[in-house]
Amino acid sequence: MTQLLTIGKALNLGLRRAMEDDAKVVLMGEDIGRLGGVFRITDGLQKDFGEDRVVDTPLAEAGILGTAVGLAMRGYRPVCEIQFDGFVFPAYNQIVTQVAKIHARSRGRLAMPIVIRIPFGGGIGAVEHHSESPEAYFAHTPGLKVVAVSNPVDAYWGIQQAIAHPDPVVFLEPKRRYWDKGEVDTDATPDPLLAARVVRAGDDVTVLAYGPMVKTALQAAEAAAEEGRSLEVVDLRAISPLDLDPVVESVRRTGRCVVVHEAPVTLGLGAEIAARITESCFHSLEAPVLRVGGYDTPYPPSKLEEEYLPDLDRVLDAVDRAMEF
Amino acid sequence: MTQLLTIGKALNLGLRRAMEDDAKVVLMGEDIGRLGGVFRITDGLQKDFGEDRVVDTPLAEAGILGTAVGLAMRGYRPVCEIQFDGFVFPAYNQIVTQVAKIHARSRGRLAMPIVIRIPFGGGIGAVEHHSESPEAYFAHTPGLKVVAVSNPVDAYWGIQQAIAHPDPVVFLEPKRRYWDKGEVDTDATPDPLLAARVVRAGDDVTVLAYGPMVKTALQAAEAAAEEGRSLEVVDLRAISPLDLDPVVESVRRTGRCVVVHEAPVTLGLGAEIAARITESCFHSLEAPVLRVGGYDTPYPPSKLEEEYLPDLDRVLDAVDRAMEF
Amino acid sequence: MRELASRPLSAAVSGMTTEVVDPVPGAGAPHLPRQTGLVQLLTPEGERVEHPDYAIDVTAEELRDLYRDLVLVRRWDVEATALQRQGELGIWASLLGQEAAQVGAGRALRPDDTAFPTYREHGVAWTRGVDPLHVISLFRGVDNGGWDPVATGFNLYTVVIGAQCLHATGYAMGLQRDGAESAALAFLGDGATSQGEVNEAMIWAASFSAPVVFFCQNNQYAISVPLERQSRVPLYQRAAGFGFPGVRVDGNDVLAVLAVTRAALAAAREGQGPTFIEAFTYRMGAHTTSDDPTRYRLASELEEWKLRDPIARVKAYLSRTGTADADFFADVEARADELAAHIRRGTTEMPDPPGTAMFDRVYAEQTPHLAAQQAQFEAYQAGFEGSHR
Amino acid sequence: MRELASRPLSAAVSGMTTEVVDPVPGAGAPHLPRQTGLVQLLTPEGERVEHPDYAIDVTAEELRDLYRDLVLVRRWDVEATALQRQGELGIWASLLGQEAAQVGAGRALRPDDTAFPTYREHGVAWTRGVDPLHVISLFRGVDNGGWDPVATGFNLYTVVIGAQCLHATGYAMGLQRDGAESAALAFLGDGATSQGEVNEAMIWAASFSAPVVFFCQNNQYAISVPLERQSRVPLYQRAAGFGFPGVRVDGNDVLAVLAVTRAALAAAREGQGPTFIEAFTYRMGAHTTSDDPTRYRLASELEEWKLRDPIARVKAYLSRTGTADADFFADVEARADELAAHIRRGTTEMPDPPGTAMFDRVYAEQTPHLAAQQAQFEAYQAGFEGSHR
Ligand SMILES: Cc1ncc(C[n+]2csc(CCOP(=O)(O)OP(=O)(O)O)c2C)c(N)n1
Ligand SMILES: Cc1ncc(C[n+]2csc(CCOP(=O)(O)OP(=O)(O)O)c2C)c(N)n1
Ligand SMILES: [Mg+2]
Ligand SMILES: [Mg+2]
Repeated sequence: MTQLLTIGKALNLGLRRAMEDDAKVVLMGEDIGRLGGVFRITDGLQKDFGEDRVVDTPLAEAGILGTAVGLAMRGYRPVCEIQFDGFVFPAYNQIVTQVAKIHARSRGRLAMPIVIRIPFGGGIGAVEHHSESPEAYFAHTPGLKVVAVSNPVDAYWGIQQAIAHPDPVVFLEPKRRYWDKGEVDTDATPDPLLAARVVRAGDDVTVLAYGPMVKTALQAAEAAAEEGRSLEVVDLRAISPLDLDPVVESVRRTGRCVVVHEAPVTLGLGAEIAARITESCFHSLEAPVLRVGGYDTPYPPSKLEEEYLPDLDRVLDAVDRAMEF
Repeated sequence: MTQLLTIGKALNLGLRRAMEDDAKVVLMGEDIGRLGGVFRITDGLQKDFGEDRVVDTPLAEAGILGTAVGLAMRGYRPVCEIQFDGFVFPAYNQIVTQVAKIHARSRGRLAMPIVIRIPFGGGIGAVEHHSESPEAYFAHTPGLKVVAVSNPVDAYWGIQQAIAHPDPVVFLEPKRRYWDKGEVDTDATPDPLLAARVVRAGDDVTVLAYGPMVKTALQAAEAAAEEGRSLEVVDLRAISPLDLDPVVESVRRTGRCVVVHEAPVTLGLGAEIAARITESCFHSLEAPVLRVGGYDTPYPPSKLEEEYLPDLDRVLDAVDRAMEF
Repeated sequence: MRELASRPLSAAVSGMTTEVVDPVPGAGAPHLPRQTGLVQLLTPEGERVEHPDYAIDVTAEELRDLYRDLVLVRRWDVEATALQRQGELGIWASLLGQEAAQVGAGRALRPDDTAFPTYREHGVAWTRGVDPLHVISLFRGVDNGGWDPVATGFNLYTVVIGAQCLHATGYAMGLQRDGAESAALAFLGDGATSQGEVNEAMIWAASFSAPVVFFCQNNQYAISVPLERQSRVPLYQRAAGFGFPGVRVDGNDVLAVLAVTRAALAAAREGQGPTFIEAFTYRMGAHTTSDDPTRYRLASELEEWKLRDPIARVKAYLSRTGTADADFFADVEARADELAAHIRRGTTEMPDPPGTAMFDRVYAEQTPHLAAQQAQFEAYQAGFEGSHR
Repeated sequence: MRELASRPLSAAVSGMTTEVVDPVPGAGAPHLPRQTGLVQLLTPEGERVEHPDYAIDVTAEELRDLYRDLVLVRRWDVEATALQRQGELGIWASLLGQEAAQVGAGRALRPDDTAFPTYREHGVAWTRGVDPLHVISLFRGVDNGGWDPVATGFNLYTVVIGAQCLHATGYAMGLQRDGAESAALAFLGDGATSQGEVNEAMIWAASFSAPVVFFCQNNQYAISVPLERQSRVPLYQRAAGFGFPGVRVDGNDVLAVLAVTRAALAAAREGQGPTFIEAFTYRMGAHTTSDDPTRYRLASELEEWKLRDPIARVKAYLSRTGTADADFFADVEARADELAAHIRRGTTEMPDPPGTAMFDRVYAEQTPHLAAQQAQFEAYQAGFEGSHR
């Protein structure tokens, strides 16, 4: 069956289906129950599944992740909502020293099928700490998996796949795209969770993006096409581990690559991708891999976020620079 | 006056001198007072400066950093010791959301001259969480500065410079080299805190390292020289912001670059450096920038750490690969 | 579904047996006298009542000043909410219903004390002389903290729940080292009491006997989550477990809040260590303008709390006792209108910051790396000169 | 310099007025009866005393078993310390002096309960049937947790202070959802009580009435830092602030610990929610083999505590009452020798793990990325085949 869904609603339906499929799935988070979450992603779920499966937690992110570890040890599959990206840090110790390491520490005896849902990124005119892009902090941490969705189809399937996945998954939701709509076939066979996907074919430059920036990259490709320039756009989807096979294939063809993300450029995902792609495609590259990202400043007050965030023009600017190199 | 000092003792003397120079310097940490710290870096300081300036804190890293913020607001210069690298994460929220942002948040009205001392890295045969290399987590965070010392001279001067520095500094100490000795001229004029330094000149390959890996890189250069290969070794010293000018100069000459660190390769400092150097030296590079680092696994039990950590041979292996590219 | 209506609200405000919990003898600082009820000095009906331990002597003028504060602060809040609705602010966190808690606490401070607010303490900001437009500029997205925290003794807003409690404690440790006879006042919400860092702050404050007072506005909700999820026992009791006194005050009674906070601050300044104050109050509006409280609480709850309005009771008292006359009330209204106009005009005329502002002040001195990024940014922006951007 | 000698140690153990702190009526679970002193059932001199609330009925055989546990656990510890000195272990965290607290707590568990240890609970490991060599393999650096936490009901050691308290609480929330009549037992030290996460665990446990018992071994020190830095009031009082009972027990009295922990676990299983137990004890050795306690405490302190040795008092009781004879004691000694030999042989013969082990089990299924790294690693290692490596 095909439905026109926003990303937010697709997540809601995906969560619902995951909960129906597996009674061990427990949602935890601040305000996710009666309120349905500040973005309403869990709307109606507590009403239907009860307070034991959709848990309004105390206001403590370490508590959310730490008790999720214990629930996982008891055979549950906790799905933790972090209300905003900037509030994941109180839970950082549990995530980095426990969630990420327990499978290895126990030599595989203890599974950690925990999903950490984080609405991430900027562009919604919010106050401080509500627009962060913390993905690199997690991607640098062995033991975690990190994915970012960019559209309703991946939202619907991705959340279910993340929940069914045996390892801990940091699941990044592009909050400013929550209201973007798309057709979702709820009977289809989804793409694998951890695979990149070419979302637009092209020949001149390979543009990589994930989460909210996929739309931006596609807009840039559209605009470039009008000027006769052909961009290949790859939605990375998997941030850790990266799936660079289709990227390498693409860059070997185009010889040029631009990576786009909202996170600060320094040590953002673009750094890793540039290093890896340069190593894999050294003899094919006509230009260095160029990075378009947030500046190396704290996320600015919202009146400045349009200047801070990569947009279509900044992507095209990098494309120009890659072409001229 | 010149003295033969271990890195540990040089830090101890540097701290002492900083405390003598500025009555606002306050040391805080677990076991740093009467015990003098588990590595004795603060040995004797509480006895001489009293309990108000060398504070044995409750066992809570967020507390250490959070109260340090308050002390800084009151005009103090807190120097926080994190007992081991793996225990900085409970303080991560304070570091990333407060320490790093308050100067910008207050438009410069509130200074945050906080030093976060972290004995980091492996190689001491310790149990879990005592051998981590968390520098990339901090270097990806705008608002922080990050340095790593590799020798007694930089330890002695660097800790004083970091304390006198107006911004927050994550000060990484190479714990397995604490007992390495060197001559320190305590009357000399030190190099700037945030500058890279060429520690061995060479022509064939530029090898970059910081902290404990500088010694390893120098050993590799020594061994390579015997085989007639000339490595230029740069001690990066400043990890954030990076000082890449001397590196660019060097790589333009050698055409080859290898970066070494203990942290996992993925999104380690090598990623950023590879991306930046490739952009700056694209037309000079004979080979991609190669990275030698920890594997993308949790730090292993100590019986395996020799295999996990980059050593002379792994550096030489990368040098070979760079030469053969 | 949990029964909202069963919540014993009235009992909570009037009948509940609340006592200062004394720590064990010799430990901590049992400076606040034992009491036998929620501290209240002015009833919801505007009756002045006495409390054996919290006598307060306020002149007629002080009372009128407090009333004026309350009214102006509410007016500011109402105006800001309206401005948000009109698209002038990104968001607004209303203090509606919490005016007495904030004005009472703020007026208890001495000039050399320092307040560490959350994001809702506009009433305290007012008492510290912060220009409302500086607070509004944050919610408009112009900056992340527009006032001078040092000059005002009012620290910047802290959005990460609870982080400021450790800052206040550390600042208080600094006061100790300076031999200053001042105190730090940390604000927090009921929800914040669950954060590890907040509990660490109390542990540190106790351990170092730091001159800090924790002022918790228990407004019954953390966004949608009712107090019961955070604690099954009254919050003020938390303090005893850490070894210092906790006290519960009627947060809608400006006099009681003033008296209790003054006493706690005085004790802190005198070296008696921390106190935890639970100001029992109610968030009469939404959590923020983005929130819809009808999804999680019944309208009847709000109706009940309206009967305990923090401003009405002062007005009733002033009127009935003849402490203020019609002219006074008219004057206050006029000033409120002026303030509203000032806020409205100031907001709509507030200029956007220049794009380069984000590169400023990241560090004490701009790094070469950031200077290069700024130069790139400027060159890039210049490329659009004359175009639609 | 603070005066070490002035610490009222004896008062702490015998005379201190310690009570279960009742939370306010109706909230939490005041299931543990009120008492008027440190719970003790066996005095340091080996006298059996009664406690009105913690009667315990132990058979002669059970008593002898407990004694055997205590002796074997101590012998294990002594042997491991020796092995570390000889370079066979990287480090060892000695439990010397805490045997009764650990054996008492461990023996209070039912098979279907689960323990969440720190890094020092070798005595609890013993009661759960964990092979000492599996614990030793961690300190030798062979792995980070060598036993099966599910099969043994003994979770892996957790080195990050306090993190396991939240795990235990979450696990207990799972037990609730399963309708299991079992409980979780979280171990923590006195220092750990200052970590935010530990306090969050108590807040969660209270909020959800989770079947978890927090067992705090107050051994007076967090490495070098004495208890006073963490709390100015007795630790068991912390619980009341969160709304559940706290109780202090003589941690060197295996019977009292057994009785109190049994009661708390029973209450948890029956749905009465959490309890906090402070086992008042002393770390007779160094923090770990890397530590030098002479830098921060006086020898006389240790001498005082030796008089309260947890094993001596059981032996005195067994001997004096004729519950055990010379043969029994000889047999225990023989078993201890056997155990020591087993540990020594097993340790020195323990093989190193293969280098590839670090690529295993990072994820449930190895990722292509890690497989590639492992392949590189293997190829690289193969290059040294036959060489010195
Ligand atoms: C660490 C953190 N987690 C989550 C949030 C999102 N958030 C903002 S306000 C709030 C509720 C706060 O409740 P309370 O402490 O009672 O204060 P109140 O808003 O009622 O004044 C939450 C969950 C946050 N700001 N910081
Ligand atoms: C988060 C964290 N910070 C610091 C340490 C280093 N450390 C290891 S044990 C210890 C003291 C623990 O004291 P306590 O909780 O009393 O337990 P004990 O060792 O006395 O059994 C410290 C500071 C750690 N393991 N984890
Ligand atoms: Mg609230
Ligand atoms: Mg201890």
